[in-house]
Amino acid sequence: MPILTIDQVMHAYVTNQSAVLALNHLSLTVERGEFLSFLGPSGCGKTTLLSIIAGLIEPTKGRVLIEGKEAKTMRQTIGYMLQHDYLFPWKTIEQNVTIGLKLTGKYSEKTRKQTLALLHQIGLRDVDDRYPYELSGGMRQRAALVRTLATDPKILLLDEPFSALDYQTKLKLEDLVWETLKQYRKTALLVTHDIGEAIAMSDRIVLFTAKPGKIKRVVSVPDSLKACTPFQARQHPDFSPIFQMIWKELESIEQT
Amino acid sequence: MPILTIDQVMHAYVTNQSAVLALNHLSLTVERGEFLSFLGPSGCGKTTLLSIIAGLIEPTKGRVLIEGKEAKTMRQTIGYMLQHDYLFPWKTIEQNVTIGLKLTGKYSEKTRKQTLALLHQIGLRDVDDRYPYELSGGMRQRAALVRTLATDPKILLLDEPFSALDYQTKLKLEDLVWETLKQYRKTALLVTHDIGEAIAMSDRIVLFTAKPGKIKRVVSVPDSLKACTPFQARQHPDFSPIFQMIWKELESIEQT
Amino acid sequence: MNKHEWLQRIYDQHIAYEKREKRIVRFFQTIIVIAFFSLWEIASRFHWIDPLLFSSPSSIWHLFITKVRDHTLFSHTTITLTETVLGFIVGTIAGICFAALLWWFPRVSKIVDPYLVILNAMPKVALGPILIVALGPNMTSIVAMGAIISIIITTIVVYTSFKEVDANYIKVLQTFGATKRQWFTEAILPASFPTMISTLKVNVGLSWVGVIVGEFLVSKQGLGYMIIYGFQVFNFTLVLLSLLMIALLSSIMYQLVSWFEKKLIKRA
Amino acid sequence: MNKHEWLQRIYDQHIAYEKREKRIVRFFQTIIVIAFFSLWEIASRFHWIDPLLFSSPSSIWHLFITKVRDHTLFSHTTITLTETVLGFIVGTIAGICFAALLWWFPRVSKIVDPYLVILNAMPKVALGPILIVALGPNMTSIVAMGAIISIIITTIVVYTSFKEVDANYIKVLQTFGATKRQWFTEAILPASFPTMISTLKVNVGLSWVGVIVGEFLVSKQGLGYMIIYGFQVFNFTLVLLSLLMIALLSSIMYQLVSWFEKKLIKRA
Amino acid sequence: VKTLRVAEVTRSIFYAPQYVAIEKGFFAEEGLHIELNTTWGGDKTMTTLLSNGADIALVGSETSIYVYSQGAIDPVINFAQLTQTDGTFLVSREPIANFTWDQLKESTFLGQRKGGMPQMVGEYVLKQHGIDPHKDLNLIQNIEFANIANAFASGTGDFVQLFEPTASIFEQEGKGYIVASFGTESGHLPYTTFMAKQSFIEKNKDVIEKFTRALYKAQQWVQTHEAKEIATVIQPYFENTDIALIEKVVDRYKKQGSYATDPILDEEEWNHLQNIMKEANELPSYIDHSILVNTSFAENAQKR
Ligand SMILES: Nc1ncnc2c1ncn2[C@@H]1O[C@H](COP(=O)(O)OP(=O)(O)OP(=O)(O)O)[C@@H](O)[C@H]1O
Ligand SMILES: Nc1ncnc2c1ncn2[C@@H]1O[C@H](COP(=O)(O)OP(=O)(O)OP(=O)(O)O)[C@@H](O)[C@H]1O
Ligand SMILES: NCCS(=O)(=O)O
Ligand SMILES: [Mg+2]
Ligand SMILES: [Mg+2]
Repeated sequence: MPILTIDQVMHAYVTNQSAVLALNHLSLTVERGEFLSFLGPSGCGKTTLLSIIAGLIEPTKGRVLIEGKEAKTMRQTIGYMLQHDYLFPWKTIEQNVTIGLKLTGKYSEKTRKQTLALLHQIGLRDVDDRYPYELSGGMRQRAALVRTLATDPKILLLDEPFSALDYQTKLKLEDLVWETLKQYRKTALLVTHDIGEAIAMSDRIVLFTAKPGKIKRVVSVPDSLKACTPFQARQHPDFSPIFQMIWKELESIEQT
Repeated sequence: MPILTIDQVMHAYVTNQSAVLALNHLSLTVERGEFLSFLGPSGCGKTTLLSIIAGLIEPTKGRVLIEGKEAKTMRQTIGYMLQHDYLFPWKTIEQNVTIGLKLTGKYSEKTRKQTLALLHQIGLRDVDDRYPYELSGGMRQRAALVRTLATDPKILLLDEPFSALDYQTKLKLEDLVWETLKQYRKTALLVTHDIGEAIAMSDRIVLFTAKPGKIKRVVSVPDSLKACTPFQARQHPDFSPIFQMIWKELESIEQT
Repeated sequence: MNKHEWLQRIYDQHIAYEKREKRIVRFFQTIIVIAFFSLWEIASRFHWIDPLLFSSPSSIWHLFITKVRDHTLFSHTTITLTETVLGFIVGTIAGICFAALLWWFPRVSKIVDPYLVILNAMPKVALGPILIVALGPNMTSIVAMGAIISIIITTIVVYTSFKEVDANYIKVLQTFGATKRQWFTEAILPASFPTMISTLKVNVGLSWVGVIVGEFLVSKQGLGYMIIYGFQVFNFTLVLLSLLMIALLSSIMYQLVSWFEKKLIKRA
Repeated sequence: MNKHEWLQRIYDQHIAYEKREKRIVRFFQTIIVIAFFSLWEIASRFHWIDPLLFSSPSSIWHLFITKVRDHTLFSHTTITLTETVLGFIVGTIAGICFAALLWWFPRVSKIVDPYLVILNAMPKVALGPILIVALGPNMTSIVAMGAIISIIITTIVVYTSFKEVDANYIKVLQTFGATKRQWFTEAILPASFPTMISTLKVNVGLSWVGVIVGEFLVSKQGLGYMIIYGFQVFNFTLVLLSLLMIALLSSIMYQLVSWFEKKLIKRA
Repeated sequence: VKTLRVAEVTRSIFYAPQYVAIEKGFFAEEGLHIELNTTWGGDKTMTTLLSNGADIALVGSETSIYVYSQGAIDPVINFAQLTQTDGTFLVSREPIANFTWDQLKESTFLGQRKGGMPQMVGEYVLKQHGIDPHKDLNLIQNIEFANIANAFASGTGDFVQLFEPTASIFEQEGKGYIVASFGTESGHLPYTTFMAKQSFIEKNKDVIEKFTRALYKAQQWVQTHEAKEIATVIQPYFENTDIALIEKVVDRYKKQGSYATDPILDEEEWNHLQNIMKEANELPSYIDHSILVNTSFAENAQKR
């Protein structure tokens, strides 16, 4: 059974001025452990789709099933990471990364220790009692990752998690996230604008058309690239052709 | 005679707490028509250097000569473009792009026409009477480029002009800026964090050490890459080796 | 059913829902007004509250009609409105000018800083009597009271916003060799426009406070005068009518400024 | 000369310059105070101004000493301070509670919106007499005046900041299945903390205004009473002493809140 | 025509002769134009006069004593008296058939604010009747003038000291009952007087004389006319007040002789005022009649 089934999902945003279709007849299945990237023009509904999968908004039409059950009832199995870290500035790093545990009632000395261990493992040492403003952008995004992973979700939704970082930090974090997810065998959906990032990190890339979002094409990444870390993949000879192909595909989407 | 000579420049920022050295014994010469990129860790003094060249701040020690004259007296020959567009939100696009002409007293029907023509040529049509908030990030950055070029400066200083844009827009603008500068045979200094961008756009790349900024190494880009547009260069087989080399160089700078 | 029809139906549902919501809100708003005034009327009729002290909506209404007929309400209102608008304009403009001065001369700003703090913290209404001594028992004092109450806070807020203008706008101007005067007219002033407009909103309220307090002290006409005089002759209907007029007019002025703000700031 | 010595020298030059600058500023500040008070004294001595109306620094000083000796100044000040602090606390807390209520029940917020606008625009000082009727001629009325003047603006400002809390913080909490109550305690409330603290600064000033106006209306003690009594017996020295005390105390309270603000908000 | 700026302490039927003088054209006959400004409260009125905001002030004579004892360079001189008794009444919450002042003992008494003439006369009268205002009853003196009536109406106090027309309104509405007049108890004293700065008087002797003459005419007119006629004349100054009420109040003041019949402020009245102030511990120092009162204008006015 696929871990995630998106079945004929449509979503319309209704304001007092008009009703706008954001997602149009969208269907997709994702297998356990897969890493998918979503690429598409701005405003094509990628964030909307993630919110629906996370059970935060209800699709106007269609269903989203996680392990065969309604998404809304499965919130606990999902971790969501946003573009900016959205660490709570008034909480210490420890309080920030354990908030999920507390809210879901999973907080115990054991889970707390595990979470802090993960924090250290990911390269954040001696920051437990610091406040977010004392950390650099990259460190904050790492803490946000730990917060998301702390509740042990089965599916990770990553909404442009690297786009606010500078180039080198971003490349390094890509590797880190990729390795962490592989290690814990998580299923992940990544939204990005960076074609290179999509190719480097994922198993399949879903290309969206412009408003209303619809799947234009699903591109499978060659096994040769899948095997490498994102940084290596960017240097791999197979990288350039697939980059060119996706670039042209997106160009054609934007022109329509 | 080189168009720009930086001669043993040192700069210290003095606050009530301490004096911090931002630039340390920096020397460099740039020939007319050259395109240089500055790469280096955050806070190493790149923006400081540009401000000194633009004559906006006086170096604590050393001299900057433009065509052999003191930088402070040569402000008119320099165009400066910042990370964000800094278009004035209360002015229309036309008022924004012609403000330099008005302030330098070069405003006339002729220069106005020329500037608007450049605006159109660069892909901004029918926006003369729009306000900046009505434009997308990429369009705004283009307008900022036109504003900078309008006064016909000899040297262009570009301080991370693409870093706030999304990936695809950025690649497209790189090409556009590169072509425009080549066409008008401008000298340009580009600050960036993106190694790929530096390689793709420039003739030489200057690597800075961390605080205080000092030139670690100057890398010449192979002619094969110089000949291509930035987009093509990124796909070029010669790209990857030089990228790897610079990456390692920067890694080593950051570790020290 | 095609996509457009489907969207249209969703939209219609939404609009229907919104309409219902709006009706509910309007309903309760109306209920509150009606309940308030009728309870007041009934309580007054049945002497649950003292009609002498709390009057009643009907007597206020009758007085209102009488005073509209003989034009006296109009003249009192005009006086107070004039004073408020004048106080408001003087306070706002003077505050902005002071702010410009402080911006232009940073050393002056450093020097006067502690005095500004004191003047700002000082409850200006306490200065009323001094104003009478200084300016005499006339409209000037009242307008001055309306102005003085907003001048310091305007200075501080506008000056702060001048200082907070993104230095990069100045940097852009500097690269074109702009003078300090041009920094001000091309960047500082327009960039602070939104702040200035929102100070206006505060100033409207303050000017009303100043003028009413001023009219309490000296006046022969105006809504503040009507209150004081109403007390003197123990005519609370008059007092309450004045209070209602003040509430009405100050709300209208406030709404005008808000509307003005929305019109001007949409591009920020 | 090595790099460190060089930097040290630059630093020393800067510090020397800063010290000089600071001295100049202090100098002018002192000059202003001295000039102000001595001009006042001289003008009063030489009858350029009416010493009856404007008193003189020396008489104020003598009165101050007398009143400190017989402890009356202390008791008046304590009364006013107590009222102000109480009014301030009541107004602030009640305002925050109302804001929480409006946030929790969006429909209530829509319903009361126009009434809030009216109440906000209304010059609250005009309500003083109504308070006396409602609460009696005692300290409660004065504290209520101090509270009422800040309650509406606190409600509005805090509610606005509740609404402006970045929705993504809520999104983060939602992904962990948080309840609405948890949204409030975990995100809305702490995120609005800075706004609340800066409302405090405004409220300090407003409470002073409310209490002084309140003391004008009913009081047998307090700095506002000293002003009124001083006027009644034409002892302007007493009036000015009270005004100076008010200026001093309100500035101190304001500085306390500012200091508190700085301590708490540095992490934002 | 000479314009005179007059600041009156409050707008009250108690000052009926002043409005009569304006309305019946007595000032105009003397070639004077009166610009009347109400500066609510004795403090503000006197401040207005001192800061040259008015030429003439109508206010209680005690203010001139306060000002003088604070060391005024240019003292304020009383030159014409308008009212000669206190203007307040004792109002009780419950009707009392046979009132005696003893009944005030142990009660809560809502008096006027400290330092003002009504308060001092109030205390004096109580003492005259063997009552110690600070021991024998619960005295409330902390409420501002305009708010005393509503404090009583909203339930504070058993007795209250009120001006007109409030006292009559209370009686009409059954809120209270006038049981005594402080005016009849107080004896004659300069309760409200026209005054001006010495320097102004010296420079404008003729104007002051004309002013006093016009006032005297009005005082005589008030003496010789019915309350009803007086009420009709002064009604424009009391819009929103029922004419019947005005008439009633005028009548009450007229009957108890509150309106001075001539502008002369004699020495006896002056000393009586100072005694009352002294009793109330508000007299800074004793000031001689000759220093702060100038009766020559009033005397001249009477001669013609
Ligand atoms: N709350 C909302 N109300 C109304 N319209 C909305 C709302 N949220 C999103 N939309 C609209 O729905 C469309 C899809 O939005 P969405 O945020 O999902 O796009 P996206 O693909 O994530 O864009 P981006 O790449 O810029 O993040 C957009 O056109 C947007 O304007
Ligand atoms: N106005 C200033 N006052 C004090 N120190 C400053 C000032 N501007 C910059 N600095 C310090 O000088 C150093 C160099 O700053 P600069 O902005 O030139 O770096 P940069 O290389 O442009 O950094 P980035 O890549 O983050 O833009 C930094 O350590 C910075 O903290
Ligand atoms: N509401 C009046 C405020 S103040 O300016 O007097 O402090
Ligand atoms: Mg999105
Ligand atoms: Mg920089």
